[in-house]
Amino acid sequence: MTLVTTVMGLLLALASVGAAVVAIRVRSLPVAILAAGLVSLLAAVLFVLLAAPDVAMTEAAIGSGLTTFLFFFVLGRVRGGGDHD
Amino acid sequence: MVSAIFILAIGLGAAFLLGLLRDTWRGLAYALTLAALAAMSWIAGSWLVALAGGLGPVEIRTAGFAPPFAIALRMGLPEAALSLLISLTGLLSAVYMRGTLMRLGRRAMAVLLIAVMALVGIVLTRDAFNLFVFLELTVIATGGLVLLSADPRALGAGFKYLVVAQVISILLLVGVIFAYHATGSLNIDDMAAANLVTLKGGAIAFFLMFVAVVAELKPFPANGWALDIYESAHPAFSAILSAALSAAALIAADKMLSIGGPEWLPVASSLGLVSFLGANILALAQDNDRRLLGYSSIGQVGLVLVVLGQRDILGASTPFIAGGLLLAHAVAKAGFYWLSGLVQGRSLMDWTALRGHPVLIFAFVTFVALLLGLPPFPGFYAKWGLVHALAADGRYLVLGLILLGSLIESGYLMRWFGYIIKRPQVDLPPLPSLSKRAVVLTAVAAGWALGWIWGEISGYPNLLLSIPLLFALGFLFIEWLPAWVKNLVAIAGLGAWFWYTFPGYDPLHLIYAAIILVGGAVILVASFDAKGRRVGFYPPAMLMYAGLSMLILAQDSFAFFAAWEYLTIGSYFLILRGKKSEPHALSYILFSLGGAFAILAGLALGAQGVLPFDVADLAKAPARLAPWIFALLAIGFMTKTAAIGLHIWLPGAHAEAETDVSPMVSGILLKAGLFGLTLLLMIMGKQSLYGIELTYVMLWIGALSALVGNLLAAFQEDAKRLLAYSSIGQMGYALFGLAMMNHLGWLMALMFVINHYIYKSMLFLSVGGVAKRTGTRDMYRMGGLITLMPLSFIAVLIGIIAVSGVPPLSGFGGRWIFYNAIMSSEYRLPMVLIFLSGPIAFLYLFRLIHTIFLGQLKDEHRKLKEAPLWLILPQMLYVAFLLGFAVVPGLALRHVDAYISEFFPAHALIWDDITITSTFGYWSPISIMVVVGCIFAVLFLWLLVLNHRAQKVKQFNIVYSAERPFRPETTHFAWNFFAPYRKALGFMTLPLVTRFWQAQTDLLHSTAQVSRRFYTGNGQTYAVHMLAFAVAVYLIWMGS
Amino acid sequence: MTLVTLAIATGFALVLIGLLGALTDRNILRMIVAFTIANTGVNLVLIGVGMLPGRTAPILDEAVSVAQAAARIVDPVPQALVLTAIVIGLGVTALMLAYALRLHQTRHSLDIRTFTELKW
Amino acid sequence: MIRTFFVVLLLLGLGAVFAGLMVGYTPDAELNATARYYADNTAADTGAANIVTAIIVTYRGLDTLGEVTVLFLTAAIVALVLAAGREKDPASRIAPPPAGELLTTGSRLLAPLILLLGVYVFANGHLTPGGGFQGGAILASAVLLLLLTDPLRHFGHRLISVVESLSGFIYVLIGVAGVVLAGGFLDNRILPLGDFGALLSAGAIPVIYTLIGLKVGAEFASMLVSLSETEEPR
Repeated sequence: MTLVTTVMGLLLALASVGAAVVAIRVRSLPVAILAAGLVSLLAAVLFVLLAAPDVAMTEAAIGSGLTTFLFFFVLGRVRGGGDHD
Repeated sequence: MVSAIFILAIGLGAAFLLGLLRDTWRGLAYALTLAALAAMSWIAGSWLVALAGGLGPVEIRTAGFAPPFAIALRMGLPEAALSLLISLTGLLSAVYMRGTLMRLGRRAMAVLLIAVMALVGIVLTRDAFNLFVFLELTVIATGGLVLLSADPRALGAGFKYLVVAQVISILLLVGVIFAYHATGSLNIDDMAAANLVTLKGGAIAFFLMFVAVVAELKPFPANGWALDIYESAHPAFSAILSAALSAAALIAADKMLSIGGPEWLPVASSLGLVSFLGANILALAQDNDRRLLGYSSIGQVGLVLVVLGQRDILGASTPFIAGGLLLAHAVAKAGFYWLSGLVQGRSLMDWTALRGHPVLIFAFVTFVALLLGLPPFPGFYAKWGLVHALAADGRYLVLGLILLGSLIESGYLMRWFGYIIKRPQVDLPPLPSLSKRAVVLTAVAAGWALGWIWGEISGYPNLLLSIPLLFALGFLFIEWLPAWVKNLVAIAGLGAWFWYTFPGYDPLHLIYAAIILVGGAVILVASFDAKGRRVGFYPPAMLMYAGLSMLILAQDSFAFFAAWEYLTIGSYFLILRGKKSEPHALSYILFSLGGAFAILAGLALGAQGVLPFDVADLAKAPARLAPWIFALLAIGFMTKTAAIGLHIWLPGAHAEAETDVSPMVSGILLKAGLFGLTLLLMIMGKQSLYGIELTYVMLWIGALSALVGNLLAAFQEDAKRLLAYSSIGQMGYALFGLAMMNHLGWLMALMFVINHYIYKSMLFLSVGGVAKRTGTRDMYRMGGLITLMPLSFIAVLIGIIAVSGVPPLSGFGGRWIFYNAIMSSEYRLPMVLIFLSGPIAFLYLFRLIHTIFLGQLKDEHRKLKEAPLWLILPQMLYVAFLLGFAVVPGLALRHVDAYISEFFPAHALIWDDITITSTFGYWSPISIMVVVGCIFAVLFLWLLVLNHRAQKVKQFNIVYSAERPFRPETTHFAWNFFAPYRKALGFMTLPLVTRFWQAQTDLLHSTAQVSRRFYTGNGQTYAVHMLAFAVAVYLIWMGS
Repeated sequence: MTLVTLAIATGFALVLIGLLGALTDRNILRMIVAFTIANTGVNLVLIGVGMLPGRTAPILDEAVSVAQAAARIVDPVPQALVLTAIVIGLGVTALMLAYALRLHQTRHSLDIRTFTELKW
Repeated sequence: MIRTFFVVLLLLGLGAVFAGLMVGYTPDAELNATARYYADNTAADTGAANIVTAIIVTYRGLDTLGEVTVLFLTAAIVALVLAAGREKDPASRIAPPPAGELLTTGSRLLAPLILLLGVYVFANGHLTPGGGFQGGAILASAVLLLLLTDPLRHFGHRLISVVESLSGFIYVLIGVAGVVLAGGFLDNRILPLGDFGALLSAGAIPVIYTLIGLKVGAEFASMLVSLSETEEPR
């Protein structure tokens, strides 16, 4: 049990760090937003492992869900408007 | 009493209620907003009253559980005061922003309410995470309120702020959680009790929390974002930001420091000092009013942080000092920002619009005085306490830097005031909005009220309640009366005060009292000449007189210093009234304040923390410090007497002043410096520093002042400048006499005090009268006025006879004593200088008669009349007095001589009827009068005999031919009169001193210009600054 | 390495990565994205600090009775704090996004260097 | 590039600070005093089974009120910010292509279910994981779904605003009731604690959490609606 969770935790940690790096390095903004959402989602899973179900729910609903939507809303309004990429 | 939690509940509840209103019911929404803010203020105010009445601090539990299990708030005296400050600022700003709020609707009002609520929350909470929540609320509300501005650039500024706030909140959260882990509590008091910084991992956790909270103080240099907001936000919001947010952030920093313990106090002090100095230097280079005020805010907050960091020595007086500085800053800065909303342009010069609006000018002056800590405002009491504590504990570096920063701050604020009064007025009148003006005036009233409160709790007699000051302030309320009525009141006031205080003076003080009060009244006779209402003259003039008269009555150092500040400020405003006096008034006030700070530091060193401190106890100063105290005080007093090296302010200030002001600032004001020196030497005697006797140094300074002052006077073309330079020389004589430290030297100095008052006042009045009639002060533009202005001529003639010290007038008496004094002392070399400067005085004095009254009458002056009666009248009084004094000098001097004998028994004079005998000879005024009269008569007859052969020079008989002179004045025979001497002695008149001081200010300004480039305007860069600030603090902390 | 230190280390890594992005990328929207990553990292650190190895969620039910609670559950306080922090983070993000939108509307640029008209 | 290098250097410095924290950190073996108090007394004090909920709603209720206020504030400011840039005439907005029939029908069916789920989540907050914030977010997602299918749908600003404000106001009133009737601001014992574990128990917690859920849902919805009503780039 402990070993399993630790290995899972390790994988999740690596994945979230990887997703974070992708989010700040990738050229495409939508991909960056999705990657950031993924970081949040992976963190939510980690929260479950860390015995924090309340936080996990909130992070999943707000951190990865709602925030990502907000980003896309705004992205839709500014697309093509002088983005330097 | 209503629980303090209701301050928060009302703010929030009203904000939520606003959402229920229809968007169109804006009037109702606005009324609700005001009502909520008023209710919050009322609750905070009622707590303040109760707590000030002796109630202890009250803990407010939420959720019904004890901390740390639930969040606790605390309402103590500081909390109540700051809550009231915050909610009142919010209320007034809401009144001020009525138009904007009505335009933007209920949402904007809700944001404002929540911002105020959150700021009060920061003040009240005792929970670290709750502090974070309220800070975030503040950040977000700030992000919203920035948008109230009409300035489109505010949008960018708001975004920059949010970026930086993100970095701050990350640091804070990480710090809070590790602090919780280390102590098992989120309660700030628990963290402090558990000694967080000593726990494992606790120190870094504390560091993160501390640096995040300090970042909310917008410390220099990690504060570019804050300045952008100050510059672009709605002024009423900038007022909240500067007054309320600063207050809240400071109390948050204070809470952090209570956790950090003594180890972190020096860190706080250093950060505060860097902020205070850096921000004030950068403010020097600003032209935008709101940005300048922003820098000033950051500086002031830095100063309060220094105070919090010095709590280990300030102890129980910390709230009094920090509170004094903070509240003064808050009221002044809020007032300034509100005022800036009335001014329509954003350049400093656009504030010239205030000219012609005395009430607004008064508001401006009040705010400046609040900021600079001038009496009777709280900052004065606070700085006084702070400086004394620092001096007593030997923290000289902190002390010096604080005074330096204050001086820089006064530099740009006073410069700004000079612009307002003197620069060409812009064509954008201040907004007429009544409600906005009412808000500004509320701040003014609050400032004065705070002054009164701080006076009441200071433990000293309340400065605001002293009769001379009240009398001076009273003139503010009768400004609408015609000048002659006010003049009568002023003269009556001076006379009455003299009569009232007369019995209390010893002979020495009596001399000064007579000069200030009686002499002041005589000069005021000349003021009857002014027409109209002469707005802005009497309040500062009477403030100066109040300061002077309080100075000579002062027993303890506090009263003495307060009086010194009054006379400095009053005279500054007076000098600024002159036509082209702006730069001179500025250099006057800067030198004076610099000198005042030297005096303050000297007194503080002397007191060694024991307050109140009798000035006479300076004699008991510890031997290690005594010479330093002496040097500081002497420098301070010598800035007022314009000793050489500190003299560059005087010529411009005295020459450019109005006709009746010149005698006041020359004849009377300079005596304040001499009075201080007299006291100093009387109390402290001879001191030596590193083997050099300081009185000997002063002797040299006196001699050099006399020589250089006289020499410079000889080369002037401007008659009033000539008289001004001559004052430097005369003060040099007096300084020399005092520094001789013997009986005759002192007698001579006091003789100079009287003589200088009389003849300098007289000469300034007569020359001023001439200048008034001719429209110029350049002597080469005058000539031949003897027949047109005979009375002025007589006054000048008598005056220069008196100055030059030739028999028979009182000047000779002075010289006689003087030469006796020199003979009795052992300093030969400076003596030679003094002797040398005597003949030079003849050179310039001669010109006053020769160039103005003799020679050819100018064509354009043919129809001139004698100077106005009101100017002539006091001159004639002086003439009479000079003659009388010449005959019976013993009238005044006798008592002084006896008085001085108490200190210097040797070489006393023998007063035998009217003949005076010294060890070297005797002086019989009557015989001299007779002898000189005979000589004069003989010479006069001789002249009459010869005169019939004199050639009458024709108007156009000039020696130039066929050549048009390059400049017209070069044709005048009296122009550059002493050119040959200039060749020989010119090296002594090089403006070395001016260049030295100029180089200092240039250095400061170029530093400011270069370092402001640091603020690139890029929000990301600001976030990097923030991070760099945190890392730098970490590295410094690790290093120490 | 235990799960707790792993979580904290990951959290710190995310904070640093997020800050790196936020402080180097010129695009406003990408800065905001980077800040959300940093915020997630902070949340992870908070929860990690409150974790006690081998314990369960702070909810009293059949599995965890009141009497056992003190020995069985993890520290609930950081969880409560993180809940608050997440919501506040969302608030700030939304606000920054709205700002970004308006900035873009006024200047048609998302480059932070565009908005330097206030300086010095 | 110099700048990136400098930032990396600074972050290394910050990393050193964090490393210092990690070195000084050892996980507790036992709960600290505060947490232990909550573990032992939450049930008796508040009647809530979910200790996190008890802390959020009661013990640290002031934080939560602040948190709700953050959202309220954000919603208001987002509306303010965007209102400034919005064209007055909504008709001038360019209509985006209509959503597909499937999506439209699906969302109409789903929306009520999602709303119900949201209500469930916040009403049970004191018993199970989840609560007002999560439930509120779920409520908002229903609104989001409707917005996605019909971008021009006119949402009742008034309704959202009234729900938002009223729930906030009542929240404050309950807090004040705590001062008057019980031990302090936001004390949940103004209502009977009831049977431990029942839906209607734990004093005011379910009420407050419901209010929070409604409020948060309304606030998120208001933000989304504000954002969706901004004009398209020209």
